[in-house]
Amino acid sequence: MSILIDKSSRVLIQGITGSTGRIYAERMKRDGTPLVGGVTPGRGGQEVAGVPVFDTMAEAVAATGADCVLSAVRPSLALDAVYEAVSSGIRLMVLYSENVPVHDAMKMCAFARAKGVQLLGPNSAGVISPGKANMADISLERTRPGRIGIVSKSGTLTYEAMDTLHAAGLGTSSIVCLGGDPVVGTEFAEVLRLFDADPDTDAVVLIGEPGGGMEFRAAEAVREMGKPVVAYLTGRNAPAEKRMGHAGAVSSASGDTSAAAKAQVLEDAGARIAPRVTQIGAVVAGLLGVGAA
Amino acid sequence: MSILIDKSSRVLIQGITGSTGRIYAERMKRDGTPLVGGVTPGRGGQEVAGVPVFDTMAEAVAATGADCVLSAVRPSLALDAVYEAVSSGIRLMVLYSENVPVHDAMKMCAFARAKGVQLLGPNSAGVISPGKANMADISLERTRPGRIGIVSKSGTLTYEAMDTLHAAGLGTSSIVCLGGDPVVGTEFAEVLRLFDADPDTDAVVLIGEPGGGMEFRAAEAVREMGKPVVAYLTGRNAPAEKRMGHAGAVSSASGDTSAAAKAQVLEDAGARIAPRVTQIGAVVAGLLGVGAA
Amino acid sequence: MITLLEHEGKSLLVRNGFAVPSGALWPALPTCDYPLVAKAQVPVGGRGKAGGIAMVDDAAALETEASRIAAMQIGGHDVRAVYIEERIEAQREFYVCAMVDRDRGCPVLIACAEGGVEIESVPRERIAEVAIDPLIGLRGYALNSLLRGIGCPEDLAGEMRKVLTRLHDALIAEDAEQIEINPLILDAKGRLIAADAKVLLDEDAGFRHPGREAEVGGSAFERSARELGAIGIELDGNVAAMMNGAGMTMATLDELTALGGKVGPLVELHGVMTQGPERVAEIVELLLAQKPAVLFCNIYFQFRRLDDVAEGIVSGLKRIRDAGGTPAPIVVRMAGVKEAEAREILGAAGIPMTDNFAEACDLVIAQCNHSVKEGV
Amino acid sequence: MITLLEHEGKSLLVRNGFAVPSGALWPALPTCDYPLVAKAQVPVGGRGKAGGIAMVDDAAALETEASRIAAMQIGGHDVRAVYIEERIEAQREFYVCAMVDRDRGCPVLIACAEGGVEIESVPRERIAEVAIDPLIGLRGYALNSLLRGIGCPEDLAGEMRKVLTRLHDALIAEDAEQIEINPLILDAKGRLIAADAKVLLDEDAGFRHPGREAEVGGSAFERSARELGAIGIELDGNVAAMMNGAGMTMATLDELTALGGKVGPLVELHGVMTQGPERVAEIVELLLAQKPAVLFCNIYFQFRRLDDVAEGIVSGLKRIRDAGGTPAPIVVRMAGVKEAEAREILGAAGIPMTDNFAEACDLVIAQCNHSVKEGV
Repeated sequence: MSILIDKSSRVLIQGITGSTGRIYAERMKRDGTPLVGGVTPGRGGQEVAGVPVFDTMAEAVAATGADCVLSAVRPSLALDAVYEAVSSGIRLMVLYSENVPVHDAMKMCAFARAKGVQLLGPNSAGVISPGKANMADISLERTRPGRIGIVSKSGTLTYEAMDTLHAAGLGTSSIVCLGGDPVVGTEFAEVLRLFDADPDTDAVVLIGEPGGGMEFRAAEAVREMGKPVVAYLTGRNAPAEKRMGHAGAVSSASGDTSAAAKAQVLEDAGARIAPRVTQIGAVVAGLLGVGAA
Repeated sequence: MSILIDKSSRVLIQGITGSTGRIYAERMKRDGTPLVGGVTPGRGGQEVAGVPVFDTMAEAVAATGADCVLSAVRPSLALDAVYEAVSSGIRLMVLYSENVPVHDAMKMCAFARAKGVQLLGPNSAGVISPGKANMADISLERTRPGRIGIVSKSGTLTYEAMDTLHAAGLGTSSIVCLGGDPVVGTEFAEVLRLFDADPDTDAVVLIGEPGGGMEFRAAEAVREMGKPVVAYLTGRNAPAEKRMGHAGAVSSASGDTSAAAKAQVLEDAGARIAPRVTQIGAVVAGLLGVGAA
Repeated sequence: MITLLEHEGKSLLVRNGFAVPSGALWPALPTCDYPLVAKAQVPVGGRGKAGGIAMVDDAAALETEASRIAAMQIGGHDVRAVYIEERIEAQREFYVCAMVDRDRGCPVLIACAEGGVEIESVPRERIAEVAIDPLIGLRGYALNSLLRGIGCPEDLAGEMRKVLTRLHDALIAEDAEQIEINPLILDAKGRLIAADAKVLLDEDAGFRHPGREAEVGGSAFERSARELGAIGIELDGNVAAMMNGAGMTMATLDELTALGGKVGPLVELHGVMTQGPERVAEIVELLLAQKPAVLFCNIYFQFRRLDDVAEGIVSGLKRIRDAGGTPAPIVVRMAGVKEAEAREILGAAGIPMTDNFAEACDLVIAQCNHSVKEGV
Repeated sequence: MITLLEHEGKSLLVRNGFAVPSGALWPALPTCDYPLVAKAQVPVGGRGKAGGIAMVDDAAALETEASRIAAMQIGGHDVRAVYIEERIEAQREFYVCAMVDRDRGCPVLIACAEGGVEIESVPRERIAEVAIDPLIGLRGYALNSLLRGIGCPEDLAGEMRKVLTRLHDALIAEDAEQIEINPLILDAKGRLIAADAKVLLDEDAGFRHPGREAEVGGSAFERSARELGAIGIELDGNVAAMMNGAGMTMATLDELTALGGKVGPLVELHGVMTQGPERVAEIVELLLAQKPAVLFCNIYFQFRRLDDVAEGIVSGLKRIRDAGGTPAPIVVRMAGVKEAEAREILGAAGIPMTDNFAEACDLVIAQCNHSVKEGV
């Protein structure tokens, strides 16, 4: 098993005829990801990487039975892309696009949540279940199938975490990147609960950062979980988060949202803290009593 | 048991200081319905029928832990009433108001669905679980607790159906009125599935009418149900439904939506048809092999 | 539901940003030159086939045709007015429509490259349709899908997008059930012009649109019922009936029909109960004025009060007698709130009452057969 | 994020329907009479305490004060302009603000009956706040709740409702992160006037707002990085570093700090990789121009190509040497796409490369210690 995607997923790429879309399509085909089609308005009937291109998400879903979509459209089209994808009946969406306006992000996240669609992003590096399906900005050849889940705000640090797990003799069940933007569609807590219910995941690595309250809500999930969680918080030495003028201080999300404060709350909830990114694998291995710790 | 509401529900009345609101409040208190408060903006701090009045739904929910609300506001306020109630975190809403504009109905139903709130109405006679809780336009003294569920588009025919069940020696577990308007928040199919899962319901009476496609979707639910369904379709002799000009004919909901056509589809799906409203109780009793059939 | 006449619909379109041909209500004339067209203003379709539309090339023809059309009746409706309009040469004709899909619970936009004909005659696969989620409104991707669906040429796409957006926005802004433009014509200058307008408005949204009032349609009986706050349905039967609730009204019709009765006219009390017993009396008078063989009152209240209805019935019958009339026999079935009080009021006036629907129907049929035999 | 100056913020308010005092940028003057007020235009708060606001009652005082303010520096910023404004007597002062709550993922409206003071100094329970669901927008019940929350008097409710509605609508229409009005004053005529404006705009929404461009703030180094399409962070250290991704940038800072290193300046490549190797070369030049003890390149690409980065590094170093400079030692850690190609390119230029983050950090620290010992 794994979470969110696997061999039975049916994947579309929105914007498949664009340069990023084509790279993803070729890679998915090469990696054995169940890519079933793509969407670019006005390009219906063409083919990319051997899969059909459709004009609309609705047509693509009807013709292919797709349930997942990776979207690589330009930021000005991202809101419409999410609205269209969510309305088409898919179950999971990765929005790879970055520099999406925050008002658009708020709207798309609210709509996806309203319709019960799991939206990763905007600015998400995606999700991969190694050896099964890859909807991520992560090369299959750099992954190793295994029993550790990763959920992360940062794409690049996910690569680092994977490498440290591999070095410790461990591999991953699924890797989920929530997206680097402040407003994203999916929370740590939701993904933690999915991993907790996944029979093929033994432990979860959480990679958080300063700002916002998502890690605090994650701590509540950690408290209820049966599986161990190892948390790494980046930005311990980051210059203090820029505050949005005076009003920021009175809005509800105030309080200490530094990496150190978050690490403390997660530790209090029962998570093991990896003090440095390069030590994540060793901490997990130590915790599980396996591998080359 | 029962569905949607019972003794553990915590009920609010929106518009509790209005004339309809007060009548409902007094009746709920008299009937033993767990009424915990009411909402009228600007009347916070007052009392009606011995329960506190709050200015906003959010305050009322926070102070009382309410999970259900009956709304009796004027039609021009209905949309805001639903938005506010749905946003406050309640689980079930009865919108008693009638003559709600159809555009408002579409918006409120979409929003309630998006947030996972069960909205009965607009123009719903409500829901009652006899002997447990009463959020309906139905007098407790005219009900008899029992093991038959009723789900109906029509308030008045619900009373008739109850009486015929009582005459046949049967009573009801819960009675659910979807609302007489064309656009309502909850479908037959959803309520049928709830009754199917309710251990204290043995059979379900469905009261439908001409127009729309809700009864066809109900037939799909009937097909999957373990419990018997008795359907009565009113309007067999009604003058043909007024069509909305030419466009009505090309829109998706076309086809024969007469009472006879619906009865046929429901019968094909396994429902027993009660040919006349006065025979509903006898048909149910005959089907269950009980009572004075 | 409020049905606008063509010229009213076009005023609505104009205030929502659409282009329409110049026009005026005869005897006024539009400011443009001949050729013109004279069109009957009626709240039903089919006026073209009925001869309600005439091409007029000069003043003489206009007067002749307008006078002729003004005197017509179309689909049972007197022509209300004659609309004189600029005649525009169409390069192409489209069909566009925004409407409320009550079954799906959302607005839909419909478009077709074949306009100017009855849309029912166009094969379904040539009609493009999108449903609009009320949570997000009309979005670019939906517009694009419509444009592709009708094969809209590239140079017309911008204008067509504006027209469809206006159509959607007008549906919402006007609380309309439907705004249909057929044909939407492309003129020689490349403009898209609404050459007809079929607009249905939601009367429940009147509070947002000061001055919006439902025009009372239907037969004289139906209009009278409506003026009393009730819903009247004229059917060709001899059993008059008064019920509460649409479901009960239909069920009563079904029940009596199943027993061999011929039902009509009917009244569904609807908002009448907020107006007090005297309003009920007026309904009783109205029903009895239709000279039925029997009047059936079938009321079940669990919230409103039956004693109000009983008083109304007694008062209605008294009014008729006071005016020297002889009311038809009456069968009363009432159940619910203040049932005992209602029975007492009726009993004092010599009117029996039952609380049993089936029994009451049998009584109605028996009374009906008796009345007919007696030649009442 | 784009921070508007007060007078820019007020222009935005005016085009969104707000009333503001008459004002002009000195040496121009507003059309109203004295008394006036002269206000420093700086993108930071605290100008009042710093002496950046002066009441002026005549032309002589105005010239004196405006000249004085124009020459000031406030919170590290040169005063950009002096705004001369009508002085309005306030009956009451309110605080109102619309902002994006990034954590809850929705807009919020905040209001307080105590305006004109720092909102942080007001007890939390006196501040009214509502979160706005993006699916339904600002609704009447939310407005009512705000009005009650600040105890808005009945006769002001209509105006206050309009102000709050405009504030919300402007937040959306302008793609703003925040629009704060403090104080919102009630003048003698009962009008609500925005006496100050703190506006933050979302630069990612520039495509919807032609002409909107982020003003490049920060230090000279940070501005240069920004002009190259990267994000520069000036920190007081001697290890320059170039990373991809915000997470990686923070982690590299953490890792080196944990090993005792002093990090800064930093560059996060951000959008640079779409610009080709020569842009990377410019980043390398910029970082080395800060005279660090060592330059650390820590890049992990799984989508973009490392060979582009390698070429950029080689080119940047060559440029410095061609210009007669001596670049600081460089430690390169790269992993991912085209890793072998990158290693080859760097190797040909005599630059070693590792794919191991931890090992690279150790090298950086060692090199740093060595450089410092050598006095480089």
